[in-house]
Amino acid sequence: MLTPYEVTLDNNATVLTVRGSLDINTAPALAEEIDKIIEAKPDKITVDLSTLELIDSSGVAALVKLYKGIRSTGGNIGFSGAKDQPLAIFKLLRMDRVFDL
Amino acid sequence: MLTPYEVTLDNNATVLTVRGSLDINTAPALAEEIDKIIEAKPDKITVDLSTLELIDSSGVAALVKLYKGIRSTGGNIGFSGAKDQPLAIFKLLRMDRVFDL
Amino acid sequence: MHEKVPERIWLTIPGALRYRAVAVRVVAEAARLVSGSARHDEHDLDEHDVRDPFDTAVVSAFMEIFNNVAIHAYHRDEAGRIEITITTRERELIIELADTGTPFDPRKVPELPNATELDIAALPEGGMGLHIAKSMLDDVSYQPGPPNKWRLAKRLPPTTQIARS
Amino acid sequence: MHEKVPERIWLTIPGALRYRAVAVRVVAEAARLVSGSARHDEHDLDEHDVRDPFDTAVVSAFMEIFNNVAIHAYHRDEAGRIEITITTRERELIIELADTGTPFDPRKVPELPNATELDIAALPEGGMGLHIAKSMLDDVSYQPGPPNKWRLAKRLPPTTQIARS
Ligand SMILES: Nc1ncnc2c1ncn2[C@@H]1O[C@H](COP(=O)(O)OP(=O)(O)O)[C@@H](O)[C@H]1O
Ligand SMILES: Nc1ncnc2c1ncn2[C@@H]1O[C@H](COP(=O)(O)OP(=O)(O)O)[C@@H](O)[C@H]1O
Repeated sequence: MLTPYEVTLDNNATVLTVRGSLDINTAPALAEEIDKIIEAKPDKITVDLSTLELIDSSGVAALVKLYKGIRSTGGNIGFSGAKDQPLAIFKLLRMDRVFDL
Repeated sequence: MLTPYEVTLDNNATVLTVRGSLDINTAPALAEEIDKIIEAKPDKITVDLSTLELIDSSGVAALVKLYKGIRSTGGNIGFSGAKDQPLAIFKLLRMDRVFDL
Repeated sequence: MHEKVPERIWLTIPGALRYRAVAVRVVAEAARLVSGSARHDEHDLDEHDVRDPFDTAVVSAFMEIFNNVAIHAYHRDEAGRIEITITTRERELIIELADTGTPFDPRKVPELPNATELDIAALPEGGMGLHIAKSMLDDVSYQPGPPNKWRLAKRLPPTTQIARS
Repeated sequence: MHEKVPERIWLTIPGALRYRAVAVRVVAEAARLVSGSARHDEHDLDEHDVRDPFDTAVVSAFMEIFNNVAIHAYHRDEAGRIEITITTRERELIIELADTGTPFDPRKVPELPNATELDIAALPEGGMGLHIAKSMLDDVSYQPGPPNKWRLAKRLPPTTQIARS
């Protein structure tokens, strides 16, 4: 199974790249990674959604959890690159403004 | 519908690029193009199969027709780049040797 | 253009999340047959897959309803089946699902709170599925059973050009 | 590893070439469930789709058999249906097709001549379909009807590792 995400460090900023389909089948693996990221309390994290092709409500829940976790420790989180079906879902849920998409 | 082929001229050699799926649904369009190519009696033609992902017997028939048509007028024809499922089909039909793949 | 005779696809699969990809592929292709974005390219149900807004809406809604049946009606036990009937018309797609799992009363499901820019805590981490499905489609109805029956319908907006003849 | 209970997918579609993509997608996904190359990625039934030799063989054979039913049994008239039953076992995939079109006698179909390097004229431009299907699978059988019934079977070779648990 294709790993749906990748965590990299880019100039001291954590970058989480989410790929392919983030859904009920793939979100649990990402949720584990998200717990680790939140625990590390990064100052700044960017979530790259430019290669995310499909998302369902489980995937959205995982991203919301990350957003809340980072913000609750005073960190900065930015989302970038959402398009097509994922962007339509974020807009529908009015998360495009919160996520600053 | 995605065009399954493209004809280009590269240093005086005709290049036919066949993309995606060459099958019962897409082969008829290519067959028309093949008739035109054969009529033009090119000295040399290269068929680029590197972006061909799927082929069925209708697709193979179209390529055989092209091969025979070019050879019957003394022209040169080369195939390149076949992989995965199409390569498996050419091998099964023992056309990998004829087509020099 | 004459009204096309409705055509049907019947698909029955185990009510397990593992099989969702099978169903989503069929639904996506059926959506493309209606929206005219079909490419007859079996290899290419891919990243470019659900770009058309009609296809996007249908696939998004269907994924949520399927998840719910596998999780809430069948409690992830993978024992039951899901029967899916897809009807494609000239400008409309209808998807019916039937399952023999636990029924529920949709009126008792709380509404999703509205997320606002500054109210981070209000961002939902669940309960979005039915909202997504209802918002994306023209019609979502549920009839408790067994069998429990879902009916999802989406029409092409009048402005959309039909690409195929 | 314990033997998995066989699971079934039933798919009924119009016997038209336009619907082949729907069936191929389901068959490809079922093949992946057996071969272990499934990725649970609905977006990604794409160019990387049929790389696994098992999936390649199954999809190649199925396309030919489906074409033949739509063309030879149903004469491209798109009026009939094709019922497809897919059984996935731990290491085997069985695809059954039923149609109500014109039956035929496979023994009367001439064998495909062997293409040799220098004999260009002998390269076939037709009659390759059944040869491809038989060569790619472990078992191809046909029972004239109506309904006419095809049974296609492919087993995983013993050396292939199963990727999923
Ligand atoms: N098919 C179903 N069968 C039984 N209960 C369901 C079904 N679909 C939804 N529900 C109920 O409705 C609630 C809301 O569903 P949904 O909006 O999809 O959010 P979520 O699944 O995240 O809870 C579920 O928690 C469940 O109690
Ligand atoms: N499902 C079918 N129903 C009726 N006739 C068939 C069927 N499949 C194959 N045939 C017959 O067998 C012949 C060989 O089929 P095939 O090897 O697929 O090559 P082709 O379809 O190119 O002729 C066909 O021409 C047709 O006469």
